Amino acid sequence: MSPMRPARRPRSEDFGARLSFDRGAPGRRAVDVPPWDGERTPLPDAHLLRDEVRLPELSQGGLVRYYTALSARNYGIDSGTYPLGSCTMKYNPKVDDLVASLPGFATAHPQSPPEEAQGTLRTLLELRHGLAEITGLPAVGLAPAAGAHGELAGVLMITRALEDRGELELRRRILVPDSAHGTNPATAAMAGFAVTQIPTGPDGSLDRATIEQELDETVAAVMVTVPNTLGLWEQGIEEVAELIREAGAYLYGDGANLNAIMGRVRYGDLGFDVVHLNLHKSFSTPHGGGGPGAGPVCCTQELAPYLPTPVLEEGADGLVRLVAPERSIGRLQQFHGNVGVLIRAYAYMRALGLEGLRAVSGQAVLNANYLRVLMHGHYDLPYDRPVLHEVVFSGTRQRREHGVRTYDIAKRLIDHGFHPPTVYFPLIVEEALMIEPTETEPPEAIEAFAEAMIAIAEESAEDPETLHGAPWTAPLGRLDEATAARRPVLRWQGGEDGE
Amino acid sequence: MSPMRPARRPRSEDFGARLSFDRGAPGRRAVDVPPWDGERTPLPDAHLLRDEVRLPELSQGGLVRYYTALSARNYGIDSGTYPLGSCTMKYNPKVDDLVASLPGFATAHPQSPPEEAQGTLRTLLELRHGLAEITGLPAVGLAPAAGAHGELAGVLMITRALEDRGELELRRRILVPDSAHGTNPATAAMAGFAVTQIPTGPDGSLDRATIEQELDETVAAVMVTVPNTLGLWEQGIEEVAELIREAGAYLYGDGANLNAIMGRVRYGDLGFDVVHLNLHKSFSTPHGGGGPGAGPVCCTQELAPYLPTPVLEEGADGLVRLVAPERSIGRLQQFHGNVGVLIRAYAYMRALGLEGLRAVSGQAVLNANYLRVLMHGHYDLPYDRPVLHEVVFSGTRQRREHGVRTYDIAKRLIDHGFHPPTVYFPLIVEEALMIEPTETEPPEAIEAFAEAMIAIAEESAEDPETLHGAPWTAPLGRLDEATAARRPVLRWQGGEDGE
Amino acid sequence: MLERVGVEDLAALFADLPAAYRDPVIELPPQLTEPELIALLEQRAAGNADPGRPNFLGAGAYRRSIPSIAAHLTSRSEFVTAYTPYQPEISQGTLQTAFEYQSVVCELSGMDVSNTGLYDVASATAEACLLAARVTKRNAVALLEPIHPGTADVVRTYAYGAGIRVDLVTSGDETTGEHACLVAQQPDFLGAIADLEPLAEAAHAAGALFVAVADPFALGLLRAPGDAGADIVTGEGRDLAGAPAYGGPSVGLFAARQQYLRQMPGRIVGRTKELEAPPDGGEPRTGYVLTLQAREQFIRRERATSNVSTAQALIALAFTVTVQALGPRGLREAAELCYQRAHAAAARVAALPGYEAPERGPWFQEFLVRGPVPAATLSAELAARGITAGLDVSDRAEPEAREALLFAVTEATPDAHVAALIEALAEIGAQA
Amino acid sequence: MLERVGVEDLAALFADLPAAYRDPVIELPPQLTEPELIALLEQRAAGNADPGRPNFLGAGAYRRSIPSIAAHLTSRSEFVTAYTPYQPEISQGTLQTAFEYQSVVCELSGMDVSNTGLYDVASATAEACLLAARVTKRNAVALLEPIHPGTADVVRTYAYGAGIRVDLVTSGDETTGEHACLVAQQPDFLGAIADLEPLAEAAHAAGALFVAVADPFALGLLRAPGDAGADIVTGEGRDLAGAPAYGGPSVGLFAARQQYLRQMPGRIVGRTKELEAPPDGGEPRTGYVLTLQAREQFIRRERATSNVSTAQALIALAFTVTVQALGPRGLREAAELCYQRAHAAAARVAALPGYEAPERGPWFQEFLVRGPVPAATLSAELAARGITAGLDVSDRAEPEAREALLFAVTEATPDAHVAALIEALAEIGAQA
Ligand SMILES: Cc1ncc(COP(=O)(O)O)c(C=O)c1O
Ligand SMILES: Cc1ncc(COP(=O)(O)O)c(C=O)c1O
Repeated sequence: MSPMRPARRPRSEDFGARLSFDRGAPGRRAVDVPPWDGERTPLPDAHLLRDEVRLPELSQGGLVRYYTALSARNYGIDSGTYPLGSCTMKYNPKVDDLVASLPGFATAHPQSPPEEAQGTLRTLLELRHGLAEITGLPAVGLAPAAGAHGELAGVLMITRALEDRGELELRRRILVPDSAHGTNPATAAMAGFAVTQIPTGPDGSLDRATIEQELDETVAAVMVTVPNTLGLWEQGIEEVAELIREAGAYLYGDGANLNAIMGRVRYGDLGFDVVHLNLHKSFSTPHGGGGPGAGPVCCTQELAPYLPTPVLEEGADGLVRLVAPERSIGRLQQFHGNVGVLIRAYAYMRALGLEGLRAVSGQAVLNANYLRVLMHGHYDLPYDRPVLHEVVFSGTRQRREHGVRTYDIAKRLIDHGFHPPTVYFPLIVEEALMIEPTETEPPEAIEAFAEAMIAIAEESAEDPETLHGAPWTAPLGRLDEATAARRPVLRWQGGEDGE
Repeated sequence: MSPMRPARRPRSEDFGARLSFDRGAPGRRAVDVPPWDGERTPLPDAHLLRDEVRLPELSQGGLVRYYTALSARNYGIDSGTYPLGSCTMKYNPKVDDLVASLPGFATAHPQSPPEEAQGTLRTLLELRHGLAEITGLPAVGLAPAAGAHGELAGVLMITRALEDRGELELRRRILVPDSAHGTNPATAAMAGFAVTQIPTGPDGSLDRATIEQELDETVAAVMVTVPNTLGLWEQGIEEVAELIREAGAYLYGDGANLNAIMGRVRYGDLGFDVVHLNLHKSFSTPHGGGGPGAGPVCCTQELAPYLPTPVLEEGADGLVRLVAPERSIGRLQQFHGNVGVLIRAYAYMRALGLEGLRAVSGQAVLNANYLRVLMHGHYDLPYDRPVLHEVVFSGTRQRREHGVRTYDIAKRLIDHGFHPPTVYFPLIVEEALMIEPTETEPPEAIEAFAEAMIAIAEESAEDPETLHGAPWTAPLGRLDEATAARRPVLRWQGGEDGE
Repeated sequence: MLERVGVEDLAALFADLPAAYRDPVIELPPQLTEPELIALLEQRAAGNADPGRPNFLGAGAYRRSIPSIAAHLTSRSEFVTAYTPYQPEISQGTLQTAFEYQSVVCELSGMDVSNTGLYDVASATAEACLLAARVTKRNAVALLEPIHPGTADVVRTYAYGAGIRVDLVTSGDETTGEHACLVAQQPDFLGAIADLEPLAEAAHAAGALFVAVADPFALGLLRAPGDAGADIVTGEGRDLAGAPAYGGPSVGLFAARQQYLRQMPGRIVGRTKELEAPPDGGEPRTGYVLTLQAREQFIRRERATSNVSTAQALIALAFTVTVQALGPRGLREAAELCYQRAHAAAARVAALPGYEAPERGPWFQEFLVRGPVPAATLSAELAARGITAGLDVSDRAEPEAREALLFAVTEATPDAHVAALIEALAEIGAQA
Repeated sequence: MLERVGVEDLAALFADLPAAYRDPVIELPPQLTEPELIALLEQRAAGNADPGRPNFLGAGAYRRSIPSIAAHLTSRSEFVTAYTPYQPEISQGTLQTAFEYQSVVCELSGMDVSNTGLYDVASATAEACLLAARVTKRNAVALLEPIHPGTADVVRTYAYGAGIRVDLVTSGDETTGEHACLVAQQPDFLGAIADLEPLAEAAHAAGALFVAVADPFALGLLRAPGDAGADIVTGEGRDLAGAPAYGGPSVGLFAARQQYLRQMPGRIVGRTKELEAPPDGGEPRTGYVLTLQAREQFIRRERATSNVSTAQALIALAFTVTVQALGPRGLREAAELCYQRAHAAAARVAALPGYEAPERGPWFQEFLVRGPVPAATLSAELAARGITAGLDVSDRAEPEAREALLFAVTEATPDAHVAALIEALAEIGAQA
């Protein structure tokens, strides 16, 4: 019967063609609004008021079915292995969500007097202590909403410090490795600096010679990612730090990859001046399909006066308060940061303790290396050495020999039940496959992933067509991204009906 | 490419073959237990203690992925139309779950003194008032955990009443229509009565002649479902009630189908002595894949003294208490009933009010009739008349002409994206398709369902093979139920490994 | 729609209803919008005791530490909003989780087979008595004291309908040839750990079945009743599923020896295979189905083993997730922690001048407390101090229960609550 | 695994780390098990104000009635545990909901295009200023008072890096040829409803863009800024997503006219089709993808329109569900209810002897209160009575703000709280 069966599958609905706006029917409602039985105050003048607003009209059941069906068209860490390099997609303990949503935390008003928010403030204070201990940097600002926001904070702090030193006019350059995440140069530019790219040496670390020659009195800072985006330790970073200090510049650390070294080495000890962390990666707060996150900045005493507003201060009266550092770069958000995320991160830190955090980095690194050896030989490994949190393979061989691109390999992984790794980053590795299993993937999952990758390597030799057309089993096939960009359709524009 | 594509679908995992017991690995844990740092009391004598217990060992992430994947292999009312006849699968407002889980309700201990449970007790008291109003029966017992439990309560109440009348030895029979739900005769038997079946007349109501001739001094009660399982009103039930009273027997009402008549007619007014309700149907508490539910019994003042323990009583001091009716049949549960479900039902009742409840029955009946006319002519309709909450078609034509059974039609509906209706019940309709859309399905869903049924009627003529083999698109194909019963495997028996 | 249906208004659809009784006057409170509803029920919930109030009640419901994932997974709407799994191809979630439940219950109880759960422990125990009566063709059952009065009462209710006599006995040796079964609770109603083996022997010697009513949490530590000779094991799963919610919903565990399988009440899930290989090739895959339905009401009708239909599937799921999250070591550790904390608390109470904690042999999580004042007074004095005392059992026959309250302390009872109790007791003692 | 990796212990994997700094001493509190963790954080949460305490703070965060389905749907783990949707074939849930969000934001704001959301309203407004500077090639911006000080401060922070001057102006006419944009808040920081059209005209007359910072909830009632001539609309979505959580996470709405599309910061989702027809035949199906990525940091690097990467997707989803659950009529009704309740409360306050509620024209949900005692005293007196007063704005320049507190009353402020406030104010007034 098999051959006939596809015919027996009724045409699958074009689910994406109908938005909530195209469902339901006029007059339907998901919730009612309480009536106003008091005296009616006349509304403001008509020219201040709006005409009809176009929004979907669905019953509650209709709306719930629509979004529930949408959720089924998503893949999360609870669905399976999600080895996005640089993104540290680890399992998120559910208890963290639970405690963050306790009514006492959830209903706290951001303008509350400190007496009415001590529970939150003390929790943040202890998180701050923990982050200072873990990074070896004494001062911490919790305001940044994400990693890039933390980068902006850090670079602006350096800017203001240079201003106070009277060297801001002179120091207009920031050195950024060619392996850096895009947010690094983008941030430098947002802060008004020129970006000079530093090449990566054959050992996967910064090319020392270039640094030495570029390091002059026009350099404001060097932004380094440790461990770097190749999953490798930045060799001799502590000496580089020394050079930078001598040159009168600052060493900025991108700490998004903290997961590999938690509890094993500290940025402060190595000579970093300021570092941002991605708590939504290393500290396991769920990523939510693109946030919210939290990107605290940790820095030296020298830079502490420049931290973004607010910072925490414990008064003699035992009350924790929010204050503005004297030379603060100012606020980064209207209020105090992504507090809900910070509480999750605190819960995560308390559940693990030092022991646990060291176990995390240990297992994360072990898993990455286990994957490295399992896949070894089947894909090119440009930097063929033990790695830390992630390993970056290259699809060049598959491309050269079989015309199969990393893009195809990624799509084929979907058919094998996995979320693909990060691809085409870092830019210095062609056809890059950047794989970060994280510590929460069990050995059998890493083995299954490696087997899938090996099977795909074989498929790329035997049946490249299958890879070019993949995925075959996803809710949708490959999408036309070119047309999407050429003729952008970015919002509902009115359409048919029926819930 | 199409023909090749199935080959491109990697072999799908036999998910069901590996239970949680077969996943994970020794030493993994999903949660830790706090250490005991106090003084250790010696454990009881070894012969009182157990040896190892065999349970799965999974990381928290592993366990969460396993059960999340399982949930994706389920179909609920939030997934789509679920027209199970007699089961009233309507959308469940989420707010009902929210309020039932408020800590004050959730943490109340069943042995609490009344002073510490007034919030719950007053809520139950008001629910009781509402149910008495809706059924027109003044006394209500909330203890039964489900419909069948309510039936047992009702029949035992009748038993005790007869005992007090000294007629229990004499009245050993209960009359039950041949269209009754299986729980009715089963309940009568559990209470020690003999069951006499009453045939259904051509109009879909009880055969009056048979009743009149069977009604004698050996009859304890007549159990009638109103509206009945054909979705029809029981013609002349009020006269039958009169006959039953004259015969000295009791009229028991199965109120599981209340949804059709809420706010429009009341059991008490019609002469019923005792009725059970299915709050998990009519009052929209979610069914949970097979409970929990709640099956309150409502009865006349005459039967009130026999209600199951406990019932609610409001004291002169304004306190609501749980008490035992003087001639109570006793307890049905160790404690006070499925309180969490009762609170949901209360919330549902309050959200709707009388207006809303009448709108529910109105729309439920309109929807069932809409479906009836849409499907009319495509399937046999043994009782071809306007219906109330549900309509019972028959697949006899398809079976006779094309050798397609109702079973096949049901399975094919799955391919069309719907949960099948109830099949082969009521027993008096051969190849029965018992369809209850409920009030929460929008017109377009009812139309889509009818179209699918009509398409299937055509398929059964053109391509019966497709129906015999259906479903083709579900997580699994048809299962071997015969072997399951012949060689029962009812528990994990040890197996392979790997999370 | 009205038009298509051929009526001009909704009323016309109800024409069959007797006109005399149609559209009666019904008094219900007015509709509430969602915000109003939430406000009302928050206010109601606040009418119960503060969830933070120290509470030492047990007597059938115990405070447990429930892993957060239990609520998380159980709230998946695919589980919550499904009906009983009549269509296995799209109900594997409910079916496979039920199979997990059956497996867990068998492991804990030491039994061969389990159903998917009944209403609660008491109704499950009543069903066990009915089963025993069916297979032994006897019409009396013996319940061993101390047994939960609620359980005994429910057994009487079911027995009344079935015409079965219920005898309360104080020793297994009182089991006679008239008895279909001997029922014993583990731990018993006053908290003591029973030695089940001699009881099983006594029952079997009389040709009766032995039914153990066991706390599944305690079975993390205590001998599996199956090993001790039980023929049927019932129990309450609610405490491991979530908060007590004033006593329900619950889930009644019901497991038995293989030979009673076809006499069991309730749903049973079995493992099987697809009838055909899947479209994409390969072997037929594994699936789960409701099985042995010939026992059930909807097929057997008046000859069914029970009338049960809807039970407590969602609570059974939460119970399963909790037990599996704890795992073999976690469950043992949690039970031991409960035992240690309860004994430490009891020792502190007994050390207070004027107080004693009379023991009836080894016990698990509940202990009797007799104070310098009558039980009722002690309870009232504690209430006045914002503490809910253990259950007053001073009306019971057991000598140890004289003027005693039954206190429960578990792994989840906060230290601060125990400290508050000790302080209050000392204060009351000093004033007595 | 260690063996397979070829090391004999974990330490060996960290050999690259400089020995001198390896394994430092780190002081962290000990590990907590889940029950201990929950107990600790419940205690912490209790260290905040009781959630039931009457609280009249607004000033950027407002209490809203959130439909229960918002939390229900947003907690689906497929949404919660996904990353930014880099693989559209298995990320349609995140992508299509983001497209719904963009559509809702465009409808509310009257703009042509929206991104998927930025960090919060203030950072979104700062990005708007940077965009304006880029397209006008000017390096000053004008912020119209009264504007939220937090918003102004964040604009300054971003402007500092970009070398942009920030002028606070008190009238639209102060916009000059130096200004890249005029930024006005709706309703303004002191609660008044601004007439945006003349402001837009003033800005455009000066060749500047007009940026409206609008409360999306108020837009259920108030004119869409797009109709009034706004070029960019920013706003805060947090209040319609859920509880304030001490101010974050939030979501910054950012919508603009079509011509600024390629200058927009942040992610944008576009609608497209499959490249090929599906295996089972039929037309290529509709899908959603991240688009116009050439603007973004990971491609453009130092020439990107912004450095933003991770934003606030999950909050944007909750915002979308709330707005869609309310629907067109519900949103209007809720906004009107808010307006009515706020005005009724203000009238009751103003009617109290010794109190006035100075108005600055029509207003929405926030009103100024001046009492018989200084603002600080009034606030303290209310606090002493268990009520959290409105924000003290007595230090502001606006004459109406002199010795005034800024009270917020919304559709979700319980009547009982307003009653308690009136009573307390009367009492304080009587004692003054
Ligand atoms: C190495 C690195 N740096 C910076 C970032 C930016 O962090 P975020 O996305 O939280 O802004 C990321 C992640 O995107 C990253 O992987
Ligand atoms: C008509 C009828 N009566 C009785 C019952 C039994 O109710 P429950 O399943 O709650 O025991 C049902 C549903 O199963 C029913 O549909």
